[in-house]
Amino acid sequence: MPARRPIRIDAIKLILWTVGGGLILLALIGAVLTLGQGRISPSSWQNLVVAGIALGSVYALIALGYTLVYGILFMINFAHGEVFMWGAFSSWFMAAGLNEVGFMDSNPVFAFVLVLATAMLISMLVAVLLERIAYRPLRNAPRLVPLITAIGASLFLQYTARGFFGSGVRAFPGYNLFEGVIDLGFFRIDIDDMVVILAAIGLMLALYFFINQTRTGRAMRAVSEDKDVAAMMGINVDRIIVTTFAIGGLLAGSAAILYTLIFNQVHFFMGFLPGIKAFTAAVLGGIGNIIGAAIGGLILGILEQVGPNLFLTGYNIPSPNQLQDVIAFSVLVLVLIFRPSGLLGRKENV
Amino acid sequence: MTDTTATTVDPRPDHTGAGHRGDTLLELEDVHVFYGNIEALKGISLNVARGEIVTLIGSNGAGKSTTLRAISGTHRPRSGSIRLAGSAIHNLPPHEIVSKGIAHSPEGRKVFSRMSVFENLQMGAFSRHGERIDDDVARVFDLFPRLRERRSQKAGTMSGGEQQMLAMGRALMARPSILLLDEPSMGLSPILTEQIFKIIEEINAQGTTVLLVEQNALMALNAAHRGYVIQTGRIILADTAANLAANEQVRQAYLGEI
Amino acid sequence: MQPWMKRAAFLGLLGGFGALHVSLVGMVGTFQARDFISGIVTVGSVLPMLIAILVGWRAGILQRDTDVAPTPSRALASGAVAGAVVGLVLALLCVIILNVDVDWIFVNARPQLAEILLFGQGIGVGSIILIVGGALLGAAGAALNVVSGPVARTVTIAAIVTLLVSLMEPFLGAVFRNLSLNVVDDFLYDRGGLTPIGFVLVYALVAAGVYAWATRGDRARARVEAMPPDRQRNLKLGAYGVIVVLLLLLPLIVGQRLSEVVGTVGIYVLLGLGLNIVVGFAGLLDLGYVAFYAVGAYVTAVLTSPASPAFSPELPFWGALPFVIVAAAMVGLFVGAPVLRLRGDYLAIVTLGFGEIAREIFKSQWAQPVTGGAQGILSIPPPLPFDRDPQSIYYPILFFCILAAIGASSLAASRVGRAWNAMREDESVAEATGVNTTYYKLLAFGLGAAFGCVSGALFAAKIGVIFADSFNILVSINALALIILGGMGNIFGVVLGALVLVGLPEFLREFAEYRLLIYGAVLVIMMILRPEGLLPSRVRRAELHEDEGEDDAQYAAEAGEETGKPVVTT
Amino acid sequence: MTDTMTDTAAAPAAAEADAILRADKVTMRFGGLVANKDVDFIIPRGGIVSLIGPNGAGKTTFFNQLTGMLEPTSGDIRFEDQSIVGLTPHDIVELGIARTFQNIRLFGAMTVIANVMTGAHTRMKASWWASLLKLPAVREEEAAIRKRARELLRLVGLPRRYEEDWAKNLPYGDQRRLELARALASNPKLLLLDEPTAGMNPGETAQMTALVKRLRDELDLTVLLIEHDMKVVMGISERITVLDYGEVLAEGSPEQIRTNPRVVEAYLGKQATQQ
Repeated sequence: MPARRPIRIDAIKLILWTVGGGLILLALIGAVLTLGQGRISPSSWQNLVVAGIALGSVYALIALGYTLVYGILFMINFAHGEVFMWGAFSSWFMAAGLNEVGFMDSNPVFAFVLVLATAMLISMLVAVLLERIAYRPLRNAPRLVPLITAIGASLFLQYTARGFFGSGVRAFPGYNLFEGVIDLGFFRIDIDDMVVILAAIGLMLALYFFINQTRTGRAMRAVSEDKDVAAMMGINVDRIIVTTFAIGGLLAGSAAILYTLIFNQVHFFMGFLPGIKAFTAAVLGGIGNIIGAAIGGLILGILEQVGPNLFLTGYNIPSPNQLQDVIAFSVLVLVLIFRPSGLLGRKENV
Repeated sequence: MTDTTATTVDPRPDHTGAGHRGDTLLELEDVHVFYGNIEALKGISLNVARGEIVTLIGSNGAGKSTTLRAISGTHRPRSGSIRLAGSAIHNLPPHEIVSKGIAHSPEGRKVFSRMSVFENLQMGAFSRHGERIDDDVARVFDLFPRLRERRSQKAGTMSGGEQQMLAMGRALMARPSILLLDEPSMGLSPILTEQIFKIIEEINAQGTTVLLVEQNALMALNAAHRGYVIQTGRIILADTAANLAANEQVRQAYLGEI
Repeated sequence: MQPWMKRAAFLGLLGGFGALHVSLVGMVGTFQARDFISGIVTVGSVLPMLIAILVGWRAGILQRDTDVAPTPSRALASGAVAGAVVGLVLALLCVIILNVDVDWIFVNARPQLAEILLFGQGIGVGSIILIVGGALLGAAGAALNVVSGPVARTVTIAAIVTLLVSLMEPFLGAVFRNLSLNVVDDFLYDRGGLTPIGFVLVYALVAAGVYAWATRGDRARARVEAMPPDRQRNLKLGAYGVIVVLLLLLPLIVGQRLSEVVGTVGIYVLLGLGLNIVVGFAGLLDLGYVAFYAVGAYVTAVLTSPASPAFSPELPFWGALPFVIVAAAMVGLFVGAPVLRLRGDYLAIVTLGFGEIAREIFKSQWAQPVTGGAQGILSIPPPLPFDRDPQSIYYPILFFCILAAIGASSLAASRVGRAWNAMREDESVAEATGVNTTYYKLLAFGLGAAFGCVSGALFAAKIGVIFADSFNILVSINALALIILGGMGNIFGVVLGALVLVGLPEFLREFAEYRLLIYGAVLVIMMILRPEGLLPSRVRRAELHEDEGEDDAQYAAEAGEETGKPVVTT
Repeated sequence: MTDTMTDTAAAPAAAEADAILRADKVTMRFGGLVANKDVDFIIPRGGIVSLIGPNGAGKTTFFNQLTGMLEPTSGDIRFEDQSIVGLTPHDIVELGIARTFQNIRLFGAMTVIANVMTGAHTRMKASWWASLLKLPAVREEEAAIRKRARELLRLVGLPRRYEEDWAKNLPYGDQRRLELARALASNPKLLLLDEPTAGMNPGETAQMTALVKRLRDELDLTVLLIEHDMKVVMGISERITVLDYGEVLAEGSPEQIRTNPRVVEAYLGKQATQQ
């Protein structure tokens, strides 16, 4: 006798699916309306997509920092956006100094490398200090304690930068190296956008290789599964955790340079939004998953650039770009409703 | 911190002839361990000679696992000394203790479930920088033929018994001079428990010293040369396994004979 | 070099970095404007001094990390070394500032800073003062370890209280003047700090009080505890009565200008009480609490302001209040529903997202017809039909605060509070013992939202103008910081937290710029040293002092003293 | 599968007649992994029934389906003739099923008495607004529940002085008793015990076994337990079901199980039968 049982409807689930489905439907209708109006030219769309990919690459690099740390300590390093900001700030001083002495013009490639190295180094240093001072004493504390600490550390780093360097916006001296456009006739791309995208891809490949093919990478995976047992295998857990933070910092530092290539300015508050969005990207791709972070970053970057124009213009909403963060955060909420473990995340009780 | 470097001999009658195989390999002296303010070990002293199987029996909460964790450095003792082949190890971090030759197979198996069987064995050999490990893998596969079949399977998808085998095999990959086994029979069927104990004896016969913690006191005393009874953080009895198994109080308390 | 000296030098170096930080971040320079003891020490130079004392104190605790026998002379020497290193680091900073042009990087690294740090002397004499002074202060700090416990406590507490009394000059001075006690004001205060005589007097009084309590406090407490229960209750009721009377008279005591500040503190108390239900009781870390505050403010503004574009005729404040509460419940459900299944840290980020969404929408041109967009909404009427007078708005705020405090405390002690606690401890076990966790999460969000919305409504009515940008994440962080400082789950803790984190900076204008920096440091330090807050609730203390992880909790159970009866007797 | 049918058929028909809980072809899949396959299971009212099998045999998975923490992929579970599939855990507690956990899960930072009172949550009526206003009815209910919680603590043998202690500070054995008291506070008809004697020495185990029997008699309970200790299982149970690889391997009285050749071969081993 086949067992029969009544169908039960979960009211909450029903509401969520209605709201979520409704939002997606609205977005789709908006897109159709927008495209029907045809107010935005194909080349503008193309520019938006390229800009989105470039921005997305930056988000992806920051997202990797969240994902790596989360994979090992199961904590959201809320201050990671500030690690990024410190990298950007410090590199501004290097760039400004080099510019002052004329080195930027005389030897642009070497100058760029120096600026990049400064950003990566300082970001790494901040990340490592953060771990050592703020997080290590709380290794075994209940879950919310390190998160609150991270919020505190984030504020501290932000306002330290404000106190040290002032609250103004500083414009980044540009590199002549990456000026210009590649024009293939049917496709145009700014060289700096292309540098951003290629650099991000290269860094991500290097990281992927590192995690999967090296002894330290394997140790990182072991620590992420069980710290106690990893120690029993002869792994120096503290060192692996510091290494993880250091790698996250390096990537955030490089992201900072790529970000300044796009936006050309630094500011003490510049880490907050990219940080939150990169976290969103990490969740979107499945936190703890490296490829997921990359994909999540790209999707978010493109959505942010293309989304407001595509979904909102059709409804004749004034200045749709004001709402681009609303779209980014709505995506976060939608992902967590429909796929709490992210696109590539492993099934986990989120 | 008080440093007790005096070489006092354990006053307890544990060198009772028959069980004593060789020179002392591992020696704990007056080890105190705390969890917060709670004293979990209240001065444990014991020793293990080269080539022996020594078992530590006692009820849950007596401090058996804590003793093993103190030895492998995963929970540092507040005072007392632990020596391996004469040199103090109680101030070393766990990863250095492993490379000195102590491997710990933890309670509840704790295999790396997202890694393959082979990768788990690789992790076991982590402390041996860059050496070739093929021979050791082959040796583990000989001991546990089941693992050879599952070489590239993810460890998390295996049954409890297979995971226990993997945990033991992983610990052996460090080529330890002494193997700490925590509750290898936990959650296994009686039939598998018997198999595991046979393998423990085989490992020992191949030259590895074993310190075994078990709930299943009967099986443990059958396999071991000597045993210690631990209760509320103190060692209350130490004798040869045969004598312990014959001891009236032990029979009542741990073998369940009333 | 001896190991303990190395350690002292290392601690000194850490302290030196701290001193560098407060100097470069600009705190030393800004606080130079305020006197601690008028004509003698400014608050700006007290900061590095405090660091030297602190480092000296820590260096004086020898036995914790070294094998050295902790003799008094060695402790003092250790403290002196550490303090001297702090001075040395600052002296080096001055040398650099005076010789190299670094203010294009560190905006505060100007010669003025060096002048302050060197007490107006030249680099040579100044450096010697710095190093010797540092050593003396470090030794003084170390001396706290040498003298007996009650004495050390008395000295320390009296020093802290005196510093606070000095810092609160704008507040206390205004109170004295308001009560026509100008004599006291003139006697105690001068140029924004204590007079030398005032300093000695305050210090002596506080020290005497603390010492008396330290030596005889137990006896007093024992006497109260020995009383019959009904007398104890009377005593308690009497104490509450005095507090209530004081609260009612507060605006008259502090005067017009400070009532404004007291009102702000009250609004944050209300906000904290609401967030405390969500975070402290139910364990749901909500970083988007500002959304409720914003909704409350906007609903009030739209319904009551004649300048609001969307809604007329205007309602009075009390007429709008029911709508505010309905809106609160709806927003609470709207935020609560999607996050029901999320684990703690995800919940935090998603709620943060909600907060940002709310602000951006309120601010956008799209919502301008309702919310006024970036221009905000003006001329919101006050709740009581008088002028916009901080002394009269105080009473509605007080009313809601007391209501919320009583409500929250009776919920905490009920079936509902237990269900929340259980949920926070272990959600799936709570569910398995019969707690409908979905319902209780939504309830927590709903009630939290109601408190937050009312708080927002009062805020709107109090200042009369609202802009979307006043509702940024910092409001959420503010509220979170104050319940953490005070002690999560504890109602008095919320009040204390609001007084310290919201009240103090208001009295101390110079702080304003560094408020968030200090919050950040407070959050980190509290989490590391005292995660349960200043006034912890019993439950939270137990929970947060699980310094061993889950695994170890199990092993800790192993260590239970009387596990079973002795089964074998030797 | 056919073999198990014969074993089940051997079960006395009387037990079928008054079953408090009946599982019908319960199957649970996690992705490709089958944790339970076509499990048929009956608990007679007032009985003490055990579920045994090696780790990973699907015992805990099955348990979790009875308590609503998992929903079976297919099949039905009926408690007092009402299907409980798809109900939430708290609904099921309200219907009268309570449980304990294998690795003791108390509300560690709540007091002992608050733990038990939380157990009585479903038996209380105070709504949030009544609690907010502290209505007299709420106070009465609180007092009554507190009294009942004290009785339960006495019943499981926890001394009065523990009442205001944090649950996590209790000794191991007493934590197990407290967990039992918390489960009993919901006035269950069916009590599910997940390895109640895990980690106890033989003396404590004997006490716990006696306590379970006494509770069954005094409180009119039906008890289902998962156990590893064969001595406990054989000593306490009236019926035993053996799970292996997610399927029912055998079912019957302790004597039938002890002598069942398939159980001996797959689970008990020869040594066990010789004892």
